Amino acid sequence: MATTTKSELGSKVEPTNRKGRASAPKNGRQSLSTQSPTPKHQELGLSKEDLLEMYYYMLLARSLDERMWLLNRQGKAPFVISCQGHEAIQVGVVFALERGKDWFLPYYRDLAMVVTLGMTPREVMLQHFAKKADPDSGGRQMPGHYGYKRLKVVTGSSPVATQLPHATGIALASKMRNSDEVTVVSHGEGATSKGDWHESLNLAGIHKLPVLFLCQNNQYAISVPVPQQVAGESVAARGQGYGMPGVEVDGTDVLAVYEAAKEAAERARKGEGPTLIEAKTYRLTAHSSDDNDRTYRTRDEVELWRAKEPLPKFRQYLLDNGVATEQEIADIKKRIDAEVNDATDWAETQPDPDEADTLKHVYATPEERAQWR
Amino acid sequence: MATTTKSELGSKVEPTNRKGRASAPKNGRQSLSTQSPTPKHQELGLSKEDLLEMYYYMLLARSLDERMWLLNRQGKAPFVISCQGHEAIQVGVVFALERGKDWFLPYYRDLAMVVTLGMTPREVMLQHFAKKADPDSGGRQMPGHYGYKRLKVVTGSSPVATQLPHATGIALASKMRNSDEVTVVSHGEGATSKGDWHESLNLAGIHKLPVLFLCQNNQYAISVPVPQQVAGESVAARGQGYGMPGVEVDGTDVLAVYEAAKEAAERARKGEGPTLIEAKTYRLTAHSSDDNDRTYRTRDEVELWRAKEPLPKFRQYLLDNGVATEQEIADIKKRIDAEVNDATDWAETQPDPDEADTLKHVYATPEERAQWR
Amino acid sequence: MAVKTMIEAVRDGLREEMERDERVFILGEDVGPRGGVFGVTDGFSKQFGPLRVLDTPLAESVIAGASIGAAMNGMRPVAEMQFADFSHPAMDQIMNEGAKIRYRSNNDFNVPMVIRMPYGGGIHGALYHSQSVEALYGHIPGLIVVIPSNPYDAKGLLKAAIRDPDPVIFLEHKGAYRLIKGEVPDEDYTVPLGKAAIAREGSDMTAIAYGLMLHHCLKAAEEMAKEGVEVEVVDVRTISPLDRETIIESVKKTGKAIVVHEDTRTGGWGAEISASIAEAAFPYLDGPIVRVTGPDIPAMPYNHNQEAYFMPNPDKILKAMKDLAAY
Amino acid sequence: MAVKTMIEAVRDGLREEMERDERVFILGEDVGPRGGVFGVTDGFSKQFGPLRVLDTPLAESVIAGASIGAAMNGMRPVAEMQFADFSHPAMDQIMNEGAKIRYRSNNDFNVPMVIRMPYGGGIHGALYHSQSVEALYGHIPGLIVVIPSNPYDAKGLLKAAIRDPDPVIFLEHKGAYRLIKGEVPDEDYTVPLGKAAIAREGSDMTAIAYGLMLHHCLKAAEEMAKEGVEVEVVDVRTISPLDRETIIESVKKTGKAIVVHEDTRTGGWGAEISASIAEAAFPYLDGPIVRVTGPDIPAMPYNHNQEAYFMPNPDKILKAMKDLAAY
Ligand SMILES: Cc1ncc(C[n+]2csc(CCOP(=O)(O)OP(=O)(O)O)c2C)c(N)n1
Ligand SMILES: Cc1ncc(C[n+]2csc(CCOP(=O)(O)OP(=O)(O)O)c2C)c(N)n1
Ligand SMILES: [Mg+2]
Ligand SMILES: [Mg+2]
Repeated sequence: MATTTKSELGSKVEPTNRKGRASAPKNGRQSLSTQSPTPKHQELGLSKEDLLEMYYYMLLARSLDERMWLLNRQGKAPFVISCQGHEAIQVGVVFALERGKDWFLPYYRDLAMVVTLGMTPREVMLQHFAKKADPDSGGRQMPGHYGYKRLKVVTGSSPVATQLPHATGIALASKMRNSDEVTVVSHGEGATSKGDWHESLNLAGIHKLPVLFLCQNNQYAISVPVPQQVAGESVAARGQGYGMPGVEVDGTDVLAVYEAAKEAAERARKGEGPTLIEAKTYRLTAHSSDDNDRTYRTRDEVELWRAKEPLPKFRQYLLDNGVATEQEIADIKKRIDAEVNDATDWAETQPDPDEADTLKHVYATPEERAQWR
Repeated sequence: MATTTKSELGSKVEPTNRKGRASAPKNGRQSLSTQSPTPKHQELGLSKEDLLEMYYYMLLARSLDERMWLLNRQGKAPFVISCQGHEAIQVGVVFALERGKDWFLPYYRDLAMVVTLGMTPREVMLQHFAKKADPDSGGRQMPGHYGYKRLKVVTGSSPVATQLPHATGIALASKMRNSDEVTVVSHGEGATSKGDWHESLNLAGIHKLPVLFLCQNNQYAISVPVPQQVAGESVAARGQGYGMPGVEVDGTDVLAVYEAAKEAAERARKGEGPTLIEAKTYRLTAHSSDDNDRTYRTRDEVELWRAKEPLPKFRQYLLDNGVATEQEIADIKKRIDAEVNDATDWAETQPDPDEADTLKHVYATPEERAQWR
Repeated sequence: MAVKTMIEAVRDGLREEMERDERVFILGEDVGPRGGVFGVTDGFSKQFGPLRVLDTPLAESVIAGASIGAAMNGMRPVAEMQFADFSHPAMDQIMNEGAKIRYRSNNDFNVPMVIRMPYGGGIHGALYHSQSVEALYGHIPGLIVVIPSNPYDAKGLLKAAIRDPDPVIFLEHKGAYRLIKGEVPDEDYTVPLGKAAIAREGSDMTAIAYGLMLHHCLKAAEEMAKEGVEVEVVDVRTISPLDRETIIESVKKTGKAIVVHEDTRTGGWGAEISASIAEAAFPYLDGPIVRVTGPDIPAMPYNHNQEAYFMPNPDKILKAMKDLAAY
Repeated sequence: MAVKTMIEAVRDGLREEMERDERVFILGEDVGPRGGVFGVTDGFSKQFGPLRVLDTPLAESVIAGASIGAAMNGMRPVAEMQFADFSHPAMDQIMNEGAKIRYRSNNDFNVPMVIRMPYGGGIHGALYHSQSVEALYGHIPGLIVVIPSNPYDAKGLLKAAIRDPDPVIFLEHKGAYRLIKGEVPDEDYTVPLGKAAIAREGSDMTAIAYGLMLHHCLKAAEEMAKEGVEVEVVDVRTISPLDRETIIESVKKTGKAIVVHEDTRTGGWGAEISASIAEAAFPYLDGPIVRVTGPDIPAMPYNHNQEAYFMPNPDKILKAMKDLAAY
């Protein structure tokens, strides 16, 4: 359906096979802030290139996100929903899995996840502007409703937690075919209140399905804070009730998330079943461009959390551990700014979907039906 | 709607106020089978009369249940669903609460619960024959779908676990009115797989609502055994994930159930929140008269469990501890046989609902609406 | 009398009912300090406290189910589904429980509950923030389904719904929230459930609609008047139980009927209205019963071109009216 | 050719498709060793193993949702809802997910899934084991909804459904399971989705029905024939997308239409059929479009008198046919 050619869409990230890598040490859970004799990333078997790539995607997602807000305020796009504050979680998880092999069911905050999986800046802007060539839905769904078949990113909707049963079914199919592909399904802590969340974890637990349940706990569901959302101590604490590990991890620490996700992916691949990861962070923006968060949280609270946010923290780690120089980091920023500008200018001029196409793809056409096997 | 007069329906059990009673010792969890210096029931502050009443209701429910099967086989009633094996749980719980004050949301196995709450044998047979005077639904619902306003037994349906959100809402109303009434909601272990189960425990946990979630785990959901139904070790183990105690208790031991329910009721009344009780027993009959359990479980397994079933166990306790003589127990049986015969013969001759009434009570009538406040 | 928007009328109605009856309380997602995502309960949390304006977990089934329970225990819950598109997880509680409790208990229990749902599109809400759900709920006996088209009715019907002993699904068109203004009396009043209204008198054709579409019909009717065709416009107001009498009376008078709704066509509420006419007014009909509706696609797209393509509007309605008049 | 019951035809169809395509698997409650509560999958667990005949937890939403996921990952799930009455908790997954995935992904993803649901009453199932749900699912674009009326169609339509790239809701009338018998060929065949059938030819009146009601219509039609009125009986077979062409053709020929279904009347599928006729065949109509349906009550009661009172039957249909013929 895309009318835009691949080259136009910019360079793809080629699937990286990380199978060779040493698995994470069981002891590790230490955060970027604490210093250690051997730097954390070496313990985890991550190279300098890996780390720079991680930083690149975190900053790319942040920059695209900021640009989308700008375009929204300029009246060029009716809606934006943000990944700001979630970048470390999303990038860390993708690096722990196998791009091109594993399945991903993101939710609307997972911009950093999908760009790390290979959605290009131009494609991101196509979906933001709801253009014909938008690879997610051809402009049919709101921004942030990802779905990219080639990247094994499964189409998602707006109703919260509906992707969890799909992930469970995808993993069930993997098990039936004895495939060692893993399915990552992502959601917020508000989604844990839904019946679909429970029914999915129970089914995955019973059949030891290869699923990574990724809860990105940013402390709010729109305006509702965790104490009014989640009974009990935590989301992670519910894992054992479904016969799976419930792992709590600092969601502002990309390496800590990578490590936890790596362990979960290995468990899943070995047929040892699902893992529930609760990655804790903070939603740095309002819920969406339709929200006004001043009605329910103070600026002080927001500022407090800005200080702990993932990007500066990782940047500092790269410098402290001699992974990157100020110059290298500045170069990454420059490269990203150029990519974001290019993507914006280019996508804005792309065609809208045709009115008449509104009626298409409700059912398979007779031709599609005839070819279906 | 009942055309039958109260006296005809037989003697009511008057609400018993147990507030005065000493609360159960925290240490106690011992089963009827083990002997103790002071008999268990005295520790629990239960009198001889209480125990005989308990035994009476357990045996009454069992006898009514057996009679319903007989009538079904005779072609006099199209359907029967059983409480056999669950009597100790249901009677133990009711005795731990306040009849006439607390709310009960039973499920279709809760015959012993509703008779202990005051539904008479004649009324039980009216619902079994779907007669006009059936206090549950006037013959509209299948047998086992209880609902008796005067007894604070809330109308239930067939879809599993739908009563849990209702119980949560009833308890929310109690909290809003600062009433110290407690709500008991009963269900099987299969019901724990439903989204409604999760959403209800979460809401009750967040607001510390006065609910007793009673899971009667009889090891099967029709044909599906627990390992394919419940991920993790147990249902009780999920309690803490909702910030409430999860208590596992021997469901064939009426005093152990009474003790657990008593503690839960006291917690709830004190505003300390809900409790999840998992009472373990075994379904002694097929799922219902429409089921054939030989397709999925062996007779040996069933026989094994018959040996552990609640009635003989409690009978033995009464004898061992000098609570009742063989003669007293025989008298109870005689009295029950007479009541069941009377109820059957009487109810069978009662009128069916009128055809024309089929259209009634979809909405309030204009008169009912005018009187509504 | 003061001129209010739809959203102000709904807010006033809710507040007045909560002040009038302490059994009335609100529950839903973000209804508390946030005041609801559309601001309907703005300021309520302060005025009535967090328990009477309860921010629930993100769980529609228990929002509906707990409302049913609270209603059976003496309260008057007014639940909010943040968007009608998100009410599907609650359909079991609404359709199988709330709707059936009076009947199945042989009149012993009843459920005095209101569930408010913002519905409808044209607001860049895409597939999951634009749906119309009246046909799904309207099909369920035991439910009362209401759609007001103006501020006066919105407030009066909401008050009637809250004071009614049976469960009411109260649908508010998001596109009408701020767009539609009208006079609303200051004193207490109700608008009876189950009664349609004649929004415009006419002798040549009957147009039947509700919600935002009612206004599109009125616009088209004014255009038709310029060509000498007087269209009577019926505002259904209560989807179910449907006021067939008012509709049939009008069609008997005009001989022609056009039904308009935003929901997708097949099995939409226009089907019931059309079938009721075909059954009861056949000898009076001078032409086919026409439906102007959204197309049979899953829901309206986000892209503005495609969203506009989906939505019925005065032009599309006018064209259908002209064809029918010419029949 | 051998004479089979409906239930045997469904069982044979399922088994043959599982033998033909290893991607086909069954999931649901008690479908394993128990063989389903109606015995449809009797012996399947032994033949295909526990993973391909998966006993799920008691959780309809994830049964539907996991089927959607498995379908997107190359499998061909055939889910069973134990009773149609229990499919409501899955309505979000079925209506908002399964039905909308092809559309919302702009044709990148599709959901080759079948969900079987025993439906209908007259079996002492009371309010929650007797419901008809075709109008609820039929209203949702993106879903294909099928109701076979005889063993030949049951097997052929089920095979077509399993081989179809889009989600199919396959409704089987419980009262017809053992009651309705018919010849079924031994060799592989399919019956096309989306095509109605003429079950009986006639020139004076068109009766439109499906499922068990089709047989009641045929009985009534035979009675009418004795009085010289030849009723053409249309078997809808696919509820949605609806084969309007076959229905309209017949009504144009006969000039009179009667629609029969067991579901409650208001907003039932008869409304859509009637409205489609009123729209497209108006000039050919010689009388009102009549509906014979279940009454507008929540669902049929358990007591046999009241259950019988609810159910449409040949006598009720015959009376309506006579009145229409006399019009
Ligand atoms: C079923 C459903 N109910 C309500 C909504 C409206 N809504 C959209 S996002 C959201 C909050 C989700 O919170 P959380 O799961 O914590 O994710 P976050 O936005 O915080 O990342 C709500 C209530 C929805 N999309 N779906
Ligand atoms: C939502 C729903 N799905 C399926 C059924 C069919 N059904 C009735 S009882 C039952 C098993 C319930 O098992 P459990 O909760 O353990 O209770 P038990 O019968 O064992 O006491 C099933 C599947 C139903 N009534 N409701
Ligand atoms: Mg959140
Ligand atoms: Mg059980």
